[in-house]
Amino acid sequence: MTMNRRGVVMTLFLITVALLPIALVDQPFYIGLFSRAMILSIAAVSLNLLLGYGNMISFGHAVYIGIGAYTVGIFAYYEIYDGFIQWPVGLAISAVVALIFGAISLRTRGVYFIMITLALAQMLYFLGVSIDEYGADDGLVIDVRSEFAGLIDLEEGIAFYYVIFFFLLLTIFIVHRLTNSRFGVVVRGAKSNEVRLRALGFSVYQYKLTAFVIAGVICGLAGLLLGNFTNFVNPDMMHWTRSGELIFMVVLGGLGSLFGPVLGAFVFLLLEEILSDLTIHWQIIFGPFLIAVVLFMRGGIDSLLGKSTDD
Amino acid sequence: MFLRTIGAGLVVAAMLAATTAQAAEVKIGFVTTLTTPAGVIGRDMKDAFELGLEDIGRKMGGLDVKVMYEDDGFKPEIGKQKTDKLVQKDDVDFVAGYIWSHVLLASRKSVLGAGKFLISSNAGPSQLAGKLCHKNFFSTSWQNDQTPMAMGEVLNQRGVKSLYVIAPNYAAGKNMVAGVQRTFKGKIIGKDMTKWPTQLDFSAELAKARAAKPDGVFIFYPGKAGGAFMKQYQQAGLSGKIPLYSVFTVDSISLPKFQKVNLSGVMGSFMTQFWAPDLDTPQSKKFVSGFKKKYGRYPSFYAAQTYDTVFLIKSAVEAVNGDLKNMDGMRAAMAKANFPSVRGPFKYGKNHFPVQDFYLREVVKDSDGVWTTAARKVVLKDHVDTYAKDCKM
Amino acid sequence: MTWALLLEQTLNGFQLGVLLFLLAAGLTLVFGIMDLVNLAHGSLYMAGAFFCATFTDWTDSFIIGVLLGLPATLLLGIAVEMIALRTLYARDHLDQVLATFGIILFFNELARIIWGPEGLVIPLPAWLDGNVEILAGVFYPTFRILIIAVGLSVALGLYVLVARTRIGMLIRAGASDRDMVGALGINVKMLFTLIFGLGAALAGLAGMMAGPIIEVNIGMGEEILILAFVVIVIGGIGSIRGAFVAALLVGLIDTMGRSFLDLLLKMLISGNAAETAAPALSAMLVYVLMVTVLFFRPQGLFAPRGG
Amino acid sequence: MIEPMLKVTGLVKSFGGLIATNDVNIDVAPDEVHAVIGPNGAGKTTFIAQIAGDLRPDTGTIQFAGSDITRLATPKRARLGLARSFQITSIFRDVTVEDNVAMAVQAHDGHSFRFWREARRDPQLRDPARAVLKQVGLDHRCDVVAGELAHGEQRQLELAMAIATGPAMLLLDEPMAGMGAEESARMVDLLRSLKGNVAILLVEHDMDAVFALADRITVLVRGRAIATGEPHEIRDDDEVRKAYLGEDD
Repeated sequence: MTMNRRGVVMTLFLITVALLPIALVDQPFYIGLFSRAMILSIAAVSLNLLLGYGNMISFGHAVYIGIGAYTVGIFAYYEIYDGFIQWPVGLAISAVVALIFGAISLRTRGVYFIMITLALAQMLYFLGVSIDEYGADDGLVIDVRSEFAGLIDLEEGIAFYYVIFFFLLLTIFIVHRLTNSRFGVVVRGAKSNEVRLRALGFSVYQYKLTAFVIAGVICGLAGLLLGNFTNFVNPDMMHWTRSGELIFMVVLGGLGSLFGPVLGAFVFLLLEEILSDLTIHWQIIFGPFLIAVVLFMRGGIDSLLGKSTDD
Repeated sequence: MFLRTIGAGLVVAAMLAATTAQAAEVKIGFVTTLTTPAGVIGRDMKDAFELGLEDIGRKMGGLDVKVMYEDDGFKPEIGKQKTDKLVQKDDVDFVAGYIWSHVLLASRKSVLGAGKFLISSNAGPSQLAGKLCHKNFFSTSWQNDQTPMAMGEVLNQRGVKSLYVIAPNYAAGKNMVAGVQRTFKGKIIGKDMTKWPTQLDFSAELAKARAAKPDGVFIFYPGKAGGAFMKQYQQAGLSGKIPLYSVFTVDSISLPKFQKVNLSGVMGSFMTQFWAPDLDTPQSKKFVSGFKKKYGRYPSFYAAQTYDTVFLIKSAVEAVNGDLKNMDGMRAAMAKANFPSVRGPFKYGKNHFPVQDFYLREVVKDSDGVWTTAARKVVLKDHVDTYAKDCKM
Repeated sequence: MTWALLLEQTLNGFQLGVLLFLLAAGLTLVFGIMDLVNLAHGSLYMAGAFFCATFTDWTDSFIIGVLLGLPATLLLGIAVEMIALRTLYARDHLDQVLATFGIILFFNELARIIWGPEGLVIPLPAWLDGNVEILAGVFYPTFRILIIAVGLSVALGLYVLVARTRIGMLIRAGASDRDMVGALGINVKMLFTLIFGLGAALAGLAGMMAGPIIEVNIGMGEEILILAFVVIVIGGIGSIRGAFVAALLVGLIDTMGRSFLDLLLKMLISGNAAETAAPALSAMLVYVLMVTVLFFRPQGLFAPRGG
Repeated sequence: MIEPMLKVTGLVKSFGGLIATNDVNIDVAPDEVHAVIGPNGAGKTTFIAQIAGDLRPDTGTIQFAGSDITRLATPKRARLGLARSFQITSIFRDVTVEDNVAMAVQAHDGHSFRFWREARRDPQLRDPARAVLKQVGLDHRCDVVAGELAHGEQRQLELAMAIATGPAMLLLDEPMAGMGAEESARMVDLLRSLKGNVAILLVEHDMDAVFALADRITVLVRGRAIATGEPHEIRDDDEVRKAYLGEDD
């Protein structure tokens, strides 16, 4: 990638994020805020794989955040804190659930797809609300964060920050490679012209399903991180409105752009934090802002950085 | 453009960092729900906290009091983030408030882990009363199970043999049902756990309750669902036929609305509570009249608990003469419950939940014709919650 | 279980069904004809309820409250369409979802500022507030009977409108082939605004019918909106008939689940497990229904557009 | 006689009361250009859709390269070597010309579950793509975004994509539609150059092109195949003249 305006901005952005803990060494609140923003960025980047590249408008993506977080929570409930157990299991469950949900929902398209993904996610939400053993809607307290044989201490805010930062970079890199691979070319083709793709001989369903599972696993990773970060998990994390927020982050940042969802997640969270401090009626500003973004800022924040060169 | 935003953020952050760390004041963070439909509860709490501060001249132990209110948006994650902000950025000495169990559970570690005091003005999840109890955590309300346990006793006393239970299917709802089951000696002949918080139409459940012909119906519906339930109970023609026993459903927030639509069925219905607006204690009288004068309405129990929160904190700060570094001193002072409470004198249990009386309350008209609740008698005396025994403190 | 209870629960299911139909009819038309995913439909439901509550308060009459509330919601709907939604027709669904979600936030907050956070109540006149004996020993709330009557009348009215009138012809044509309407030389903009206004008024009517039962609250729209979407997706987008059938289906299944699922489960599994599972299952039931229908018919039951 | 590449037997498809395809039998030899003509509404598009797999026939069978594909999904037919162009140009408009053809090469190549290596730098895709583009005369437009091509070029690109899948048979739905005379002539030349190497089923309105290219012609009227034969036979067929040639175009 040549250093165009977008490249410069993104590099500076990443350097800023990387150096933030040094600048804010006695401001753990901001480190926490940015940690959360990075975690949701990972989720948003994974959702972008579906929305932006594959034209699959999933309205249930937050479910994988819930799965990841619940994995940590349930293991912690049984006092198993080993991350080498927790994390692979969390990712595996995310993959299995995504495989099942994807297999069912990808039979439909358009709004039917939106609604079926929402419905499937709501089922898990209600499941979470109903299981008393795991706190029902009160959720589970995660008092001990995942342990990695002493290699890294997630209880340490700044160390955790850099772990999240690492996974964010890794996610971006993976999605970058993926979308430019042979596989990615097919998935993007499905967004552009699915009929043509089928006529060429691609069984689009398989490719979409694979993308759906990959996105689910990455989002499950975000869930593992979020559960650890929040020290808590409850079904709210899977509610459809949370999936809606993720969608908004992606669109705000720029559909189908590599870094867009990261910017979207950061702006969304900062805006939420700043506006809600300003007035309890902050949603009367936030609502029209949403509308304005859709109407006047097609392509999201990413489009402000010039024409897309991601292809 | 975005970089500029980030840059500006960093500058602001740096400035904020510079302005912290001066301690001529008591800083209190107050987390409640100010947006969403539940914001009406948060408003009552905020109003009560403000009233309490005015009543003490906004001073505690010679220090000025500074309060920062934060809205949790009814979401655990947001509640935690706001709590983090209060603890880490604003460096408050006390964090109080919390309507919802899940918000409190999510925020708990942020406060206690930082060595600050956490005071719940409402939420009372069993975890915090039992296994997760903490030396720096105090409640000015009750543990979830206690109020329905009192109701179970009421049902026994009133000779109810068969009971139909309707409550929302979430943690607090299940706690309430478990609580009433713990003391009720009759038979529960039917139980419906409804979808929460979205279900507001109870036609199917009411039809089942009617068909079951119980001696009484027990419900728990806080907030707007309570209004909906009471209305439908009357429309279905059940008021007056099957006595209705409720907890946390009929309160000063819902009663004005009931009165407006002349929901006469609610008159004379029974509930249990640790407090009532007509309770004959000096602090309660002062609080209720002050609240009515300032805000023109009856305070809810949420408000009463919050009012107590102010005085609990004040007792701690005064005990150490404003030396906010003296955590041990403040903790010891609070554990004595040595402050004027709306509920009268009480003690703290070892889990720092109040050991207190619970009253049977009835909906009545006051001298001005306004619908309110009145305490009838003590049902449970100096009641210790069930989970205190699990608290290793 | 007695027959009387079964009858009563059937009526309850019916009542929920027609209420959902009032909401879903407008939603499916707007969706089918303008291809607009309008999440803000729930805001119109809320607006109708708030208007009705306010007018009822001013005039002391629920009936006048409804009669004034209907045109008010209609006008609000038309205003929303002309100001915000018109430009969204050409956009993809994602844009529409977000922009209309923004409208929800805006209206919720506006309602909070105007009416306060505690919500409103709608008092009913005495003749509607009680209940009647529909069969020996079976009492049913009068107002719920009214809801059923209103819902069925609207369904009949819509049927006549769609099947027998010129506007109805255009609506049908629009639902099956959008471009055709333009080709007929119709003022499409006008037609769209009109249809949207109609849908808004129906949503408002649903809010007015629900208001006296559940109270009028901020955010009441979103909760039922998802159900309405489930209905139109099951019914097939753009199909009024589908919306009607699906609404009744959802209403009945939801009510029956709440009524009898615990009994059913207790026959299969232990009492304790049944008590935990029944509420969870009944909460999921409509979603299970939708997923099942879409699994076998990915276009819903009555999709107007073939293939 | 050699085995036909495509053999359609007794194909019937109706929509409600309307019979769009009425007992059609057709076969295409491996080296043959077989044209299907007919007036508007004759059911040509429906016919093509059934062969491509977009529509399921009510009755009848479709055999391709010796196997029965009547119930096979579109992508599987494509993988057996049935490539097509659409009546309305169907390309990936937002990527370059070369990317379009590379995707077709990839479809033929069959290794699409590769997640890591960058597809754009894969010589196994790019080299064949350029070769095909050269063959159709678009090699000078490789790096242009496909949506920005002229109409005629887009049709050429679509044909290039079909060729790049290494097909045994091309299914061409009005490839000359909307083209100027010069563009048509170039397309005819291009198709002629393919003739003999691949079976072609050609649906076309441009009669000059049809008679220039086709080995055999089938005339479809109201869903029925009323005649099949060599161009001169069709030209002289009274029934065809009456039903079609005299009236249309």
